[in-house]
Amino acid sequence: MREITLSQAVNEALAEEMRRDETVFIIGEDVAEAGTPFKILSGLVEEFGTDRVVDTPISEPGFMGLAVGAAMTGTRPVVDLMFGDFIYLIMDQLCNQAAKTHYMSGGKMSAPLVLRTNMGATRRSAAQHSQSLHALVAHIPGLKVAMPSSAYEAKGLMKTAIRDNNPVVIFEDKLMYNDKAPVPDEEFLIPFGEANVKRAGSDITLIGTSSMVQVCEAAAEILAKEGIEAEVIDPRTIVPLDEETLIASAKKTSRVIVVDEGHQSYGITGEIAGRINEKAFYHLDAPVLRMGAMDVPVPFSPALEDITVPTPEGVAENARKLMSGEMIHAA
Amino acid sequence: MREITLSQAVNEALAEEMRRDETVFIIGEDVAEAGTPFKILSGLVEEFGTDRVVDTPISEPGFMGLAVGAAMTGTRPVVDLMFGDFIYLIMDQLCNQAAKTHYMSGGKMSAPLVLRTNMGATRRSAAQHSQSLHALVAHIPGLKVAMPSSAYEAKGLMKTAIRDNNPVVIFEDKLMYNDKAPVPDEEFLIPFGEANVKRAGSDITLIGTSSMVQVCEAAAEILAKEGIEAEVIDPRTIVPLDEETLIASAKKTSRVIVVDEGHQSYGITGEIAGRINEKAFYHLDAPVLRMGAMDVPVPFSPALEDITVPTPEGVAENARKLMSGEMIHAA
Amino acid sequence: MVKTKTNTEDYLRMYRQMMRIRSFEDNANQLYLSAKMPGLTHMYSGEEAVAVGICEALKVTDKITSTHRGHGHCVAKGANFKEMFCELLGKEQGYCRGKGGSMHIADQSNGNLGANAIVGGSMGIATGSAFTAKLLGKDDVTVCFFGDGATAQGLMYEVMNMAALWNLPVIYACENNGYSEYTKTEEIAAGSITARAEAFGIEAHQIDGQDVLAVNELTQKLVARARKGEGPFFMELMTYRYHGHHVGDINREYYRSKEEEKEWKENRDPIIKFRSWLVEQGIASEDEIEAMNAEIKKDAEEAVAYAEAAPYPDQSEVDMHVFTDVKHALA
Amino acid sequence: MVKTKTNTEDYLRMYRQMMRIRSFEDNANQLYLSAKMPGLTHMYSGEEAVAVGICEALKVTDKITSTHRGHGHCVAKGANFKEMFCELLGKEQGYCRGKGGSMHIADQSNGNLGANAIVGGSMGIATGSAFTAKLLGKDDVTVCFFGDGATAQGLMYEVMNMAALWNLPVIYACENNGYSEYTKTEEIAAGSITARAEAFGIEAHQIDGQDVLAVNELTQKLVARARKGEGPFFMELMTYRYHGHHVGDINREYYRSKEEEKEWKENRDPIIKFRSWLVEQGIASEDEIEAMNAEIKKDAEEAVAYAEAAPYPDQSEVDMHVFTDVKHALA
Ligand SMILES: Cc1ncc(C[n+]2csc(CCOP(=O)(O)OP(=O)(O)O)c2C)c(N)n1
Ligand SMILES: Cc1ncc(C[n+]2csc(CCOP(=O)(O)OP(=O)(O)O)c2C)c(N)n1
Ligand SMILES: [Mg+2]
Ligand SMILES: [Mg+2]
Repeated sequence: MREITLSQAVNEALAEEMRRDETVFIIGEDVAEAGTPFKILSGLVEEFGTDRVVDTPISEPGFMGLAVGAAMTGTRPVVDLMFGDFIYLIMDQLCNQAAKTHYMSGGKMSAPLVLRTNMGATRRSAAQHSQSLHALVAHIPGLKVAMPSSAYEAKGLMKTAIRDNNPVVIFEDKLMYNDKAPVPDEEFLIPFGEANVKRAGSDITLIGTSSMVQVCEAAAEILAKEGIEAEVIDPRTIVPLDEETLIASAKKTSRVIVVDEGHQSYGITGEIAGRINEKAFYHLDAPVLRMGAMDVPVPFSPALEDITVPTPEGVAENARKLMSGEMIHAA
Repeated sequence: MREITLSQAVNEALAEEMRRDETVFIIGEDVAEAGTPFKILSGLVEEFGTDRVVDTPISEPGFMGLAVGAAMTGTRPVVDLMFGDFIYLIMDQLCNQAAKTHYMSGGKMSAPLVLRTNMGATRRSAAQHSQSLHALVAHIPGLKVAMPSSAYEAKGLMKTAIRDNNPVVIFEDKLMYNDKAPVPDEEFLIPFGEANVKRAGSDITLIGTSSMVQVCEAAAEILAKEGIEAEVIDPRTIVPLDEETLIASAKKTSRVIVVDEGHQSYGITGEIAGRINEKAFYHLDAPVLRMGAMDVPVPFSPALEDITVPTPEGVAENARKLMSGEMIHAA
Repeated sequence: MVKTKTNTEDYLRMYRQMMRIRSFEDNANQLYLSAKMPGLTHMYSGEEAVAVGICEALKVTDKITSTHRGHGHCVAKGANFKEMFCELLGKEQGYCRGKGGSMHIADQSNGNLGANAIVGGSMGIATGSAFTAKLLGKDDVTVCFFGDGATAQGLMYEVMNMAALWNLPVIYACENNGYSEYTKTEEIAAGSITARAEAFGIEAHQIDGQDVLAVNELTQKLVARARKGEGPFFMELMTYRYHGHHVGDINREYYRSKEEEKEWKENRDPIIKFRSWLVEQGIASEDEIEAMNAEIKKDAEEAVAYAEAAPYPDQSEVDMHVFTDVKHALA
Repeated sequence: MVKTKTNTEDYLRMYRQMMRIRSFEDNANQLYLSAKMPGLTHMYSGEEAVAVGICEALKVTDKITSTHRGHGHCVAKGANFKEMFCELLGKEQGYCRGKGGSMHIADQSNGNLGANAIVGGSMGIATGSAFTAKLLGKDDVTVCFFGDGATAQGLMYEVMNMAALWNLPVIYACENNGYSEYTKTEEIAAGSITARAEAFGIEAHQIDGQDVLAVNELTQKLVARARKGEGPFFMELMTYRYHGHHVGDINREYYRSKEEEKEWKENRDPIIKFRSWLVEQGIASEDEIEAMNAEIKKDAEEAVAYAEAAPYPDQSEVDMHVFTDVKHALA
């Protein structure tokens, strides 16, 4: 199968959906001629014109609000939020308006829009351009949240998101934009709420989101050399969450680590671990371990930044401890 | 001891701290003559004048940002955010600016401010005036988060918050403003990070935040009649979190329910349950159960709203199940 | 006053619609005072000429966005009493199945995209609705209603900028009733409201909001021009609210005088003024008007009775409409 | 040009400061091109007369807030090369101990409250700093630097309104360099920028930002008036950035022409212009100027060498400075 980058995958997904449905449009800063600072959208304005690839002023709350109104009245906006860190600016329009439109209207109105944004540290972009803030939106009823882990997922989830009649937030890891993966030539969609078992294993379950899937796979490689067979699972969407697959794996392996790049405290690992603990408790040989990013703002200095996020070695080390029955964290 | 309402407690705390430190000021909508729509601040403008009790235009991001700058330059703002639901509007100033100032400056600057806001449903205020959004800010490193459960805590935590050199967010339950509790005449402070064991018990631990402490206490009453002795714990601050007390209790009782009024999914119960599961796992007879508000926008209709939040009966019922060894949720 | 419609029917409909709003509000207020209405509500009485003058210049497919003070807009855009009262009481037959309530009432069948409990919260939505019209080549115009207080929300400037850059068919209608909550407009708005719009290159008009014909005439002109792509426009409509900020705001002498209220009610009432004009012009006799009033009153009372007797939504609805594609989100 | 300071020293310091900025940026750019600098940075070259003209009218205790393009402001407000380069390289001796980096560089000892990576993010902070001065009765003035692109952020209008209502001693300094990222200002800013400030009753001036004396003269006047409580003020300074949006933005013909760049660099360079004036006026000879330039160049190169050799912060610093009162947040 041909290999394309995650950027190209997103670009293809958007182009295909824009061809299929002329109510789809893209809105955000420097999305047209510039094709975004990450050059993800290159070529789209040439094909679809500036009516459908719309450069905005630097008004995140404004264009997010505009997208909500546009979605409510018959179009399908794809909002481009240049950095995930700017999500704080649009929370009201996203969470008070878009997320609640369908419910507050008793099912009569809806806001079918996609918010495309990113996440991920270790790019030396410092505290306001490096955050992974998916936990904030996953908490709000009415929003779906997708976290693609490769070009393949980036394409399939984006196409599904655009066709979904609800507001969907997609977090792309900005460090993976140039990473290649096999992506079919033919059209495909990835349904929401279906986790992907990336690697089968019987000793321990490693659940990773976004780029942490790769971290888990690398950890699994390390562990395999030591005779530990790790199962690696990518939930792909955290809302809806495919509890069933996660719990089945937990019951099978009886040991679980959840790895995510958001801050650990009050982040998404708590929910995933919580559900597994609740529903697979009597099958577990050890507590579900959680590994998130450190609870510190992302430091600029390379000497500090790299140690704030989970690594394959760190995951492998914790896996070993769990396997050896060590009571990690136990006082 | 005299009893005063939670409103009065907040009012007293502010008045005392404003007398003690003239750099303390209050800023928000209709805080002066009107004393807020909840009439919490009545009398303060008369004592401290409009320079220190500052009515603003309806510009939440603006006055939150102003408070950050004021705090950075030598004052101690207490920001009044009329409804907790408006926190979405100020997330950038709170989370990108205030929370990160100290860290990004390598410890050279700080933003000692208090954000006073509220939470709580069942007031028929519908989806945009009823949310309990403390999970969003608890996730952001650099912010402390307090959740008073009575007039006593409201006073003691507020005074501590004002003296703290970090940004602190306080969520008051708007349904408790008129609830009375004993509050000493003498000055007192409640340190952050110290949970309060409201009721001792040996059979099961009920951890509740804000008004859910009362719900847990009421559940404990019901259970006591049935011979089940519940321990009720109020963490008082969720950042910092007094893990030690919670874990010690979990080890003692071996059964835990965490009750909170935020939406359950990706809310704070996941973190609290996660830490207990990790650190008391081998002492637990059952998984830590989590009870949050339903994962739905808050409906207006009284027929629907009341069933979205945890109740004493619901907590007692789950406690009974845990006690009887029923494998709740277990597939 | 200027004759803008030669059609008697049009004049009578304007009168009728103003009277229907007044009547609706009298009943809503009564429901509150007799503790039959859950929560609070904000009365539109006194401002009828604004909503009616504007909405009578619109087609059914034209859109409006409304505010927390939204009953007037809803009636003026064509809504029925029964569904409205049902909504205010949280009943299943309400426009939003009781899930929205007064602050979220919407009637998408008549182009009312909904009230909004976030001050200024619908400015993006209105602008987005106009964006849809432009993108899809429809000639629909959107009117964005908001209060003087909402001019303090930064969102307004963000969306006005985009609307101006892209010539969107949107009319920003600022209902300047002199107050936001308990604060006079001059205390929270520096400079000039119309100049703010003009600074973005938007044609702005200040107009007497108590004169339904003047409002209607201006709106007709602006709507016609907006349909041709000459938008956006801005209107500042000088008006007054007769009741408190909300129904519970009874003692208001501390922020405005009884004399001021009396002056507006007695000498500037939009309904009284228009009624005398109708009689003077021989368009309707006093008897005809009284008959109309009586009929409206009866309609309103019947609708109230209907709504009081109507059933609440079934509790199973609580997790419906969270997502469009999931019947019960929590099942 | 108008003579605004009769003091030779002042003129020479202005020249020196402009030259220091240019020299700093040349070295920073070089560090990037030779892959020695982590992440990206935004060059201030071309805009020196703005920062210097303004900051030379300020006292040390006056405050400024800066932007993502902040090196110029930092130097102009009095910072040292060594601590600045150390910060850019993430070293422990940096102004922020390497935690902030280029986009968060701050120097509170000289009143620089910091660069900001959120466009417009510091407008609230600047206004709050001015609020502090007023509340505490200090005569400090705060200057808020921001770009033309930042005028699209709603926050600006919110804080200008409050500053105008309360006569705060703040000067909003809009550096209009014709572009925000890859977009021309006229494509993202409708109407007139100065008119927007005027609409809030704020005195606004548009001025040639390449003329350091003109900038300095105007600023001196406005600062003096602001100290007396006659603020706020607004300045739109017409300027140009010589480099790309950031150091990596090399091929920029698609959004601006080489001719345009050449015209500004050759005919409107603030340093060349001021240098000839100094020579013409007999304030400095060519030789003296060359000597000054050489000295500055040497300083900068030494500082770079120093910073390159300087140590990174110890990894144990990673969880320091999250909170003021906790040495290690994760210990
Ligand atoms: C963002 C936000 N801030 C504050 C409030 C509380 N609030 C509700 S109505 C109101 C006053 C609004 O004034 P105005 O816009 O003039 O409308 P009016 O009530 O006069 O019709 C305020 C402050 C809110 N609902 N939303
Ligand atoms: C809120 C926010 N939106 C977008 C960005 C990305 N961004 C960084 S600089 C910039 C352009 C800023 O333009 P302007 O304010 O004119 O400043 P200039 O770069 O021209 O100095 C943009 C869009 C950001 N950092 N913050
Ligand atoms: Mg008003
Ligand atoms: Mg610019």
